[in-house]
Amino acid sequence: MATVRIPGPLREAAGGAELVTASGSTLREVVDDLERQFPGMRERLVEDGAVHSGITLAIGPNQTNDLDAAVADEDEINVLPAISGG
Amino acid sequence: MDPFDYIAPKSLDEALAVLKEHGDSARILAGGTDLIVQLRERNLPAGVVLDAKHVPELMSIERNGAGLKIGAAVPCAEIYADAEIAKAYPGLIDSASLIGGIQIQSRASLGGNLCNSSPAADTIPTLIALGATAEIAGASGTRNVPVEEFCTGPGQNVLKPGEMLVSLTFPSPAANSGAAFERFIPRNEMDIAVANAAAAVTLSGDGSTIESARVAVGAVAPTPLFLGDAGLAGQPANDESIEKAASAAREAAKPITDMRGSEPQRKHLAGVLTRRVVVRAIERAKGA
Amino acid sequence: MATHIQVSTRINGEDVDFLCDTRQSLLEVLRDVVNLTGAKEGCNNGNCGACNVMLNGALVNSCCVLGAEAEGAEIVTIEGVAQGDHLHPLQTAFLEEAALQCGVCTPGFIVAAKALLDEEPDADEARVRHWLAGNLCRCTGYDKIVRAVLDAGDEMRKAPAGR
Amino acid sequence: MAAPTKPEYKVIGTRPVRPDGIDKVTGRAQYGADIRQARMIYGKVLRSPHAHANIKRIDTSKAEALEGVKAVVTGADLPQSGDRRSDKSLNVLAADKALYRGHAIAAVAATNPYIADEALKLIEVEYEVLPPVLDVREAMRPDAPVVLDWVRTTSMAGTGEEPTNVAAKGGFNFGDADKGFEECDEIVEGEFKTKMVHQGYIEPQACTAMWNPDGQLTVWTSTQGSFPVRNDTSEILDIPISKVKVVPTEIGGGFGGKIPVYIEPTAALLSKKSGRPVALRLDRTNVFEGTGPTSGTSIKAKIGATKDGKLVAAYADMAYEAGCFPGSSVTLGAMAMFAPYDIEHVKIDTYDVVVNKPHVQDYRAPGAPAAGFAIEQLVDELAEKLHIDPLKLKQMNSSHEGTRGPGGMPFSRIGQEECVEAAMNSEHYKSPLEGPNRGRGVASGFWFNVGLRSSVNISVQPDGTVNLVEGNTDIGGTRASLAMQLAETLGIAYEDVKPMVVDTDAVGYNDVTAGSRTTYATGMAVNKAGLNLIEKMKGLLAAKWSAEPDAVEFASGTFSSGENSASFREAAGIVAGPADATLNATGEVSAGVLVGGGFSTHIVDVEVDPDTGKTQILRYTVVQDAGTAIHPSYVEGQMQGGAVQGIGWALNEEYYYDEEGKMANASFLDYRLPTTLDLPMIETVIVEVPNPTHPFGVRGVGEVSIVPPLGAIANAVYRATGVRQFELPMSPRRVLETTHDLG
Repeated sequence: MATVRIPGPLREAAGGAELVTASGSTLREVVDDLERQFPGMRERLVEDGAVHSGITLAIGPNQTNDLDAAVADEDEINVLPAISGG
Repeated sequence: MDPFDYIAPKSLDEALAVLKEHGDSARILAGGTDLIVQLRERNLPAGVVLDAKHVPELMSIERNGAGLKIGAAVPCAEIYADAEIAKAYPGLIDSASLIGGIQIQSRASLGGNLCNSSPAADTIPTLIALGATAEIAGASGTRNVPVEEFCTGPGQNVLKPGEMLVSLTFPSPAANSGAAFERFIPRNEMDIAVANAAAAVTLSGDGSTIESARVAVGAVAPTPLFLGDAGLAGQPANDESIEKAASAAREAAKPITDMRGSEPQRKHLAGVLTRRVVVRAIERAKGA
Repeated sequence: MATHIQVSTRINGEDVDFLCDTRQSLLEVLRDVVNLTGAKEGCNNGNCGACNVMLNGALVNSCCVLGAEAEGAEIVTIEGVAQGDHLHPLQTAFLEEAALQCGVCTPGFIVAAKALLDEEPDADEARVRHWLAGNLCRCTGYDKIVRAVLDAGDEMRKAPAGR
Repeated sequence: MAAPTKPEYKVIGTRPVRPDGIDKVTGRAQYGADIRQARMIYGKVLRSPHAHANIKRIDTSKAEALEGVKAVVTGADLPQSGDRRSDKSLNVLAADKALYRGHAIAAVAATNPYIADEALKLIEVEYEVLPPVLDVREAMRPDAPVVLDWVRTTSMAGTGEEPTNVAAKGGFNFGDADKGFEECDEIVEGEFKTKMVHQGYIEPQACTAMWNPDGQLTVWTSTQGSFPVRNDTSEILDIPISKVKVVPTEIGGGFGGKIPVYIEPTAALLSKKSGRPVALRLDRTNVFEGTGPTSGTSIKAKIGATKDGKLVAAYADMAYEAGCFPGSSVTLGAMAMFAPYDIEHVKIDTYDVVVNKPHVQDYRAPGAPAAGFAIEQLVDELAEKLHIDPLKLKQMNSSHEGTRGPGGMPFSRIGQEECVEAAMNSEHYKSPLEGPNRGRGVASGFWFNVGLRSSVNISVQPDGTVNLVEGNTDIGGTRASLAMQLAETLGIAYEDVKPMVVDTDAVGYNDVTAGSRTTYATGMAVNKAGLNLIEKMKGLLAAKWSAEPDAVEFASGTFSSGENSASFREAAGIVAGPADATLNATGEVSAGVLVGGGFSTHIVDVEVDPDTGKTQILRYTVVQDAGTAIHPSYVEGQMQGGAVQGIGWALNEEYYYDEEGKMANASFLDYRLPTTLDLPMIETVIVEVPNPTHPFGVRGVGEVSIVPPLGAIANAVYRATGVRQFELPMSPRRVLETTHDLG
């Protein structure tokens, strides 16, 4: 089970928890599991089949907006605000 | 930028004839570092641009027993490269070597700086302190105007349509005299002065007393400001006298706040710079 | 009114005649009439030095000179600094010292620095910094530019023929 | 902690001359304004004189009637689907509202620039002037005039109901900041403000567009991203992407400011209407008023530590101006702010705020310098209060591998500790600073590596040299740094690689040259292409040598199998033959959005004139982790250039607005970039802690060097004067007014 760190504004939807666990071998499956645990979470994270334009996801130290990116059990997943520019 | 005619007369008479014909619509081009930018950025109206750099009187440097005469369009770089001028008029060199970068100094002239009549001009306080006189030619002959009376407002001066500045004449420096100029800018080069000041002093033979002085400050009023002797004449050449002159400069300053400086900052700097230039002028008078 | 003027001049050692609008600056003439685009427009009011050329032996901002003023003049631009395929020591030093990043200010710096070193190949750091204060560079922080000019000065003192 | 030893490289770490160097020292290199096309005409843009105004009417008929005018366009010529055009499109040409002074309203193309200027004067625009919103905190007030009536506050929690200038609220929350502050023995806080500043690239934006009758559009332009320009132009003009070819010219500086399109769609429309190639070039005032600078900011911050110097808790409230459309770098600023430090309890609130100024753009480490100005002064104040050397305090609290970094994800191997240690051991820091009115300041800073997408093609030439085709425009020597990585990969000489930057039709997609990513991410693509080529050659050699494919090895530039061995060049001859140049390979990379991280610590000595408030930089040292320095000269150049931009920002640069929202200093005369005479040599110390996410350990080096100077100089000015500086720039005027009672 990967660990997901829930940012402040989404904690209410996650029952107030900062850290939750979710299963899945890709980000998409992790999001699916989060939705099972906390209904309504998916629409905060995904829109039109892609990562929501308001956020960015990170697996360990690496940010990625690829929902098919592989997730391992020991990974920590962070939900970040969207990044403009760079 | 509206179209204009370019004319490069070869003599003063020819130049005056062009001015007579075109009156107000003629613009005199010396180094161009102000004029060309103003034509471009402010759409300054011009029917004719008269290039003054082929008129011998405006491009020559003459010396005689009475003093020094510098043509109005002689570039600053030529002035400060002149070893004799550098020795006799170090205050002038302070100014001429500060205008813009090297690229500007190779074109910009004392006459152009004076005729542009900016309150913050880098040479005008020095010209005033050195007692320079402006020689103005027009259809009805030539007249001479002390530089302190030349500017009448920001970008305004005593030149009438049909007239042009020909040269600036400096009296020979007296024995035991010295002059200095300093400006304050945020960077170390390339800026317009937040404030500036120039002083010329003549000391008694033993160096103890200031016999006469001329002080001017810039960028603190609509025109460069002549402070007369700033209370220095007849006073001992000491810190107390200098501080009084600085105080006089602060009092006389009536600056505005804009993107280059604030009113209180400029008043304060008028005092600081006056103190500094009087100190250096005294040092130079003493031969230091 | 004559809005255009015929001008005869010498640029980089060659006679050049051109017809220009009296409003055109020397920079515009070089770039748009004569097609020498090495001099660049950075500010168009004499505050960046990217348009530097030599006019009758003096370093000028060509944006603050009228094209008409070039009549009878001798002009040297960045295109005239190298002799054939032989780079000027300044050009070599700029390459070896990595004294350029984007390179758009480089022509102005090389023309300006050449004007200094031709007269004073022994110019020290303070002199070089003072001389180049009218040339803006936003990429390098000037460190490597100043070093390159000092190195080129060394080179020119060693081999004056290289000028 | 000693930096890990790096492998022996042959090319990496040397200092060759850049491939484009000769063209750039002889004046031959072609920049944006150097493009010449047959029958080319000249475009000019009419700009709003008002910061905020409704546009009631535009009449272009007189301009169109002027002899020599070939085309006139307004916002009405841009396609619209839905309620309104996109922000990008509205920024290119306004619709019914001018949102900042300098906002493009209309454009003309004429046979010469003077006629184009005259035509602009003939365009009649009727404005209804509205009160401008110019200050970030003022704009947040509920009673402030609303700049864009469609903006609602968005956040992860949802979208607001009321029209507002606060376009987004966000932030981070780790641990429990309230509880953390209770554990602190010493807490310091302050409110810091910075003004809008510009990237200040020396080359103004310039493009040439040619719209052919077959609908094919070609745009030559000076840009950091030819592919993004292609995409944006196609989107704004609503034409197929395949109809747009962008040819990148050489680029005269960007620093983030040459990413968006400002003029390309307009030039394209003018070309379409006139049937002629149209050159559209900005002047310097246009650049200041009409392109995107970086945000003015207001940051309230607080940090606390135990009495033995452990940083425990931090809080920041950060409001950044977005300019006239949403989208500032406040989130990046928030992520960078506390990154150099290992702090358990952190809370940050962020606000993205719309004001009547140009829409902000990235500027070197966007968002981070302003954050650094705040945090680095607070850390310095803590060090003073706790009687701990400021670098020692940094050392005690440095982030390291595993520290929860920006946004919460843990850092991989990073070099903050090594940088601080190198700064402490530097000759500069060990030399005492003496004399009156002088002070020394230090500061650290963090910036990301942006990964994103890159693709390159390589092909072997008949003589065994290799052409490298890439799509990232070269702003600061990346042709060299990429060629060096390919040479290293292939075991050949740097001189045997010929890199070239090509147009958008000629290579696969590449993201912008920005975000410290080109040497890093395109370097990864180059390395992959090289490895792919080697694999191909192994197979071909195996056939020639009658060996099994996996029996051919490649090491140190030599292929070998049993008795047979060949250098790269020999191998190329064997497998391809002298006349055959079909041997080629590609490399692609899609790296994470934000990956790895670069740290830097700066030391500065200043002297402040007590009479005038003017600060002189006496000595400056930049210590930075480059991972692996590919071309050390260009790494140093990035360190020095960023530091000097930071010095300019700290001391003199600002958008100086009047009450009507006009920038009063929109020229290089009064927008004061540092000159040679304002600076000493900039000393550099390159630290190399290899980046585990890159095959050669590269970290991007382009940006972090601008982060520490603001705080470092503020700390030095404090030590020189005894007065803390809470606002930028620390101009002579501000320092004088904060250190003197001027009555």
